[in-house]
Amino acid sequence: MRWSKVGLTEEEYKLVETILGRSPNDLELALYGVMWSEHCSYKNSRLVLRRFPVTGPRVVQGPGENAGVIDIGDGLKVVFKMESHNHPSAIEPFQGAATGVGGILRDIFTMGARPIALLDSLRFGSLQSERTRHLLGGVVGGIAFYGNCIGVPTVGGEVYFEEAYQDNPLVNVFCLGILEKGQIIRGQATGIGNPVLLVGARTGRDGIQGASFASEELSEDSEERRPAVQVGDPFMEKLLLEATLELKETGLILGLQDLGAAGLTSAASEMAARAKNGLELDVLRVPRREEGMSPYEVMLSESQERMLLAVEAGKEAEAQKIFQKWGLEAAVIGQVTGDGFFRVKEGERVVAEVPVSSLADQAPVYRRASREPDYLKETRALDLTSLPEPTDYNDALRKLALSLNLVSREWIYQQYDYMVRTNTVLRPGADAAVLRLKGTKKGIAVSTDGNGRYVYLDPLIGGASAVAEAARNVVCTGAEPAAITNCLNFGNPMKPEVFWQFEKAVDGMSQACRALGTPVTGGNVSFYNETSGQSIYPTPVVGMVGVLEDIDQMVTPGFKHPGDVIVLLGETREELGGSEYLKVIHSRVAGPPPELNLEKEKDIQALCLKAIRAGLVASAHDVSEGGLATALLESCLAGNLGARVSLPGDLGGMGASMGSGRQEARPVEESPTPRLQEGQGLTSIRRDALLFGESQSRILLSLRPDRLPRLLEMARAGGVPIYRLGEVAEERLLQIRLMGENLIGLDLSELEPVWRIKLAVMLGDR
Amino acid sequence: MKFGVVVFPGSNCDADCHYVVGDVLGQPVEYIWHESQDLAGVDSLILPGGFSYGDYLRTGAIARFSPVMRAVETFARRGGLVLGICNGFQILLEAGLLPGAMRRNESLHFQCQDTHIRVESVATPFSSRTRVGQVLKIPIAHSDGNYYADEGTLRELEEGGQILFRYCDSQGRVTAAANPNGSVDSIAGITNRQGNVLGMMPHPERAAEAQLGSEDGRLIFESILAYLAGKSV
Amino acid sequence: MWQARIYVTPKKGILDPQGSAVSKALGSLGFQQVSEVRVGKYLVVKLEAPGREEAERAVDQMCRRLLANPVIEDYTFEIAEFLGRVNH
Amino acid sequence: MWQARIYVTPKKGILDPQGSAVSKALGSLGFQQVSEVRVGKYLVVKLEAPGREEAERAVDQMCRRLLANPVIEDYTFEIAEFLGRVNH
Ligand SMILES: Nc1ncnc2c1ncn2[C@@H]1O[C@H](COP(=O)(O)OP(=O)(O)O)[C@@H](O)[C@H]1O
Ligand SMILES: [Mg+2]
Repeated sequence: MRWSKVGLTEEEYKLVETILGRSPNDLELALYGVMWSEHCSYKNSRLVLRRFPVTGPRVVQGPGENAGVIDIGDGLKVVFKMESHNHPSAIEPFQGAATGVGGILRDIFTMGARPIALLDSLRFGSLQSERTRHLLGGVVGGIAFYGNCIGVPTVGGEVYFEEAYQDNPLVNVFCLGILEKGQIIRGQATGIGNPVLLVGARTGRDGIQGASFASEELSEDSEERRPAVQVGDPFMEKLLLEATLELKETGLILGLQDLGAAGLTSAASEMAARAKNGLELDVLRVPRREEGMSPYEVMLSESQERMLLAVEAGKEAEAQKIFQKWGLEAAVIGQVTGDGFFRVKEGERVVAEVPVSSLADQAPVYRRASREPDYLKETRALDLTSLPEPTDYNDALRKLALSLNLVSREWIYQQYDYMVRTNTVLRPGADAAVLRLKGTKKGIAVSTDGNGRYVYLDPLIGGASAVAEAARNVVCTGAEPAAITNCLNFGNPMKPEVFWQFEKAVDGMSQACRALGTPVTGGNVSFYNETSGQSIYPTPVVGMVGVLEDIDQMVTPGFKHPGDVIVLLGETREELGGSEYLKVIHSRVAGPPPELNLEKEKDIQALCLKAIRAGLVASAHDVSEGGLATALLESCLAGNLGARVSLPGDLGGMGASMGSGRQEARPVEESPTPRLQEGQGLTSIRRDALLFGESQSRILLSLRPDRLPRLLEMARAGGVPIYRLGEVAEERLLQIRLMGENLIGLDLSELEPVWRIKLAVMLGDR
Repeated sequence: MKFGVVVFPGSNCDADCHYVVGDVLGQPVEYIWHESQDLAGVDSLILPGGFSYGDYLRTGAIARFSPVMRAVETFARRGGLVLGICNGFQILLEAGLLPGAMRRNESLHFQCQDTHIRVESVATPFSSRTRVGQVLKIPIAHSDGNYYADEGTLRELEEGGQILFRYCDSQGRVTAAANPNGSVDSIAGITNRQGNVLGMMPHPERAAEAQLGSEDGRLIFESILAYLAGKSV
Repeated sequence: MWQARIYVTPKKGILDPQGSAVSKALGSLGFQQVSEVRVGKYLVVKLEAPGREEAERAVDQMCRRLLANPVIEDYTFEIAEFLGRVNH
Repeated sequence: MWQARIYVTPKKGILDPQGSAVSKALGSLGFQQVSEVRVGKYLVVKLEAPGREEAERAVDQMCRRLLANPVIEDYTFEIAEFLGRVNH
């Protein structure tokens, strides 16, 4: 069928005929094919995405432009966005990931902002497989290649290894830029008669039909039909970046749009549609890399490092001069028209002519069928009583700490230049990365988070937890969460079970965003992440941006001084569902993920921020995968110190309700163990749940003993449970006693080097 | 005492060097475009890190033919101070202003990490503010920092006191484990025979403020300042 | 002992930023007569094999599995009996 | 039109980190018969020249000035008349 070749359905084809009042020619049909593809039109997700809160006092630009923008005061705007490059990376990990970085960078600087940070959120299958090692090495190498060369630091990210991603890795890249003065630039082709210029790399036959490629499942024959792989040229992009920012200063730019999926077709029609104008271009004026390219190939090429620019008539030479200075080609390829048509010419011959709005705005939208998946009945039925507790807790913690999801990511981030531009004041390895903003007291904290396993086990809670954890990570540095971007990585939306996961996850994220006051300013949806019918874990990834009003107040996760008191904010419940412990020690992926009470989450974050701002806190670290014991271990490792912790059975060592300064003088074992205010004691919690459970809304702090009374007071006022766990020790030993019994005594100087180089060893580098 | 920071297409530490000189040290500084041949009024030049011309073919290979490099050569021959950092060092090697060449890191990976380097000589304009044997904590970020020179050249470097920095551990011990990239003799930085041209792989501009984790790199810039001040009186 | 000389080149139609950069650089060095440059890899591999055919098969395998990236690169190779240092 | 095939290799006796890494990787992939690997560059340059000798001279110049670094690399090249796309 004609329509199926370009990925449309029969009804969609009929709709095109109705719009045109005739049958489309082959090129026109191809234009609709790409523009109405899932990747460009969001036809299956658009309705659900409307549930996100998108406004807030800081929001300058919400979803719909190349990137979102928030105002952080002092005349500064922060521009940020996240995007996936999953399918290209599965085929060619190095170039796939590299061009993913290139794409997200262009999204930021086409808004007129200077990119200052990248983060990468990655998911792979088991590292036991040679293919996964090849994918990981390639993806990390590609990100390093591109980001390092262009000189934007990669300051953080995350990586998980789960079988569910075996054949379909996820490569999501987040970029943040800063706009110091002037206005943001929008992707608009304004002003009838104004010229439109194509700038940057020459057009070749790269990635033709990449957009429709991203809109289907990978299968055996995707290898066959795969488009010519795009190769990134970060040097070219660096020139584009500098030239763009220089040109911006002249005020000549009316509109700017980067060329991504569906290349010139998408960029040109979207620019025209946003300005409600028409646009006409001549493919013969497009500088080419190869001979004999057809209009179809020129219009659909996805050659990288290109941008489309609209300037005022008569100013094109001035713009071209700046590009020339940077060694770049900028060709006038068409102009803005007033007739509302998207017209493609080959010389004098019109080869396609369709209404702009029909391409960019009138793609059909669908509300797909939605049904709760059957597997949930099984996974929910986790019976903890059937799980034996570890006989050796020391051994269990060691195993957990050395599991692939918890070992140091140093092998990855050392390949990234995370310091260039000299703004990175909190480097990779912490809960969030922090960048200073030179010339101000401010800082920006950024974190990406998304636990696919939680979402798989309960998409509503999992989605909300991704937002909550990202916010908590940012709060642990002393920053106030401001807004998020996201990447929604799911399977085939035509499957009701997948669509259900998608809807629920978005609902959960939306609820959390509302509760925490962090609107969504943009994002990206990646469907069809499946191989041979097997879907990945539904994986929404959140990119959180937080603002530190005073960078000198920044706090890091490592313990600082022997003798400091260690306290835990938040409640620990008997929750082992979806935990790393369950997976690593018991080989189970089951149970409901930890509950999330957004009110409590909010209170805890507010308290942590308040305490940091009051200068009380020496270290802050959120408790996430691996639970309390792992969080303690991580704060020890980060601070090159040890800890002596003594837990009473119900963790009630020092409820906020009692909170008087006198308590800290007493050994914890002897202190009274009152119930929490709410009266929900934890007396019967299993020991493994206590140490390794992943109850949400918990933060581990350390502080000078004399500051504890003030913290307790704040906690009581804020209604936040707080527990004294023990103290920081000079000796690099993590000791955890439970009701007088020694459960854990881990020699950190022995563990640390193993933990640090585990990934390198797995990859054959050591 | 004016500094010039050369900007090649693809330089990406130019702004960082400019910031340290101009904002941290409060000295006059200007950018010098790679097509310029005019270094009038400049007392000290910095060739910053980055990926000039994408580092395609070999690091620094294409940049060294930039018009500005002719001016840099003349400037150096007349005794002007030239500091090449990372890619700047690679360019100086390619241009023949310093002896030797760079190979890929032994790990074959880009490596971004803190390193310690030991000061081997204080008798240069770049190190007068340090002590022999002093250990400086300064980060590296490169994939081609594996310095090579043949034995004859090494001997000359050694005898001429041209080896300024060696990678070491935090205690100042020069060991294989403390050598991050495989450089011969753990070399992290060398000068020319006259001592007025320094190339180093670690980035002193990334270690010039306490907020960034180390201020040791500042000593290099302050040494330059002291030298220039001494010269101008 | 056999010696394989392996040539790995960017596939036709695939962007070769290195090649363009070198081509431009040669142009500005005065070599205006240069019209195109492609940059690839050249590997020399020494290996033991009972005969030429086995050596060829092994080298082909190496190229497929490690030395070339089949998605964006082509490779060819030549094999010769290595007599350089006979008593190796 | 001439086509030069240029081989740039690490000088003998100079440690070649890429070669050693590839050699190790081949070993761990099961190619134990490999005893040595050297990794260099392979460039294909198309150029105009009135005759073979001029082409050779030009390519030799290019290698000396830009394509190889004499401190660590050697080069060789071959030149052939390029007939691929005659009416280019
Ligand atoms: N793919 C990656 N790229 C860069 N940094 C990473 C990557 N994965 C993890 N990191 C860094 O390692 C640290 C630990 O990551 P993670 O365990 O995911 O932290 P958390 O659980 O606090 O979110 C973080 O600082 C993170 O930025
Ligand atoms: Mg965290």
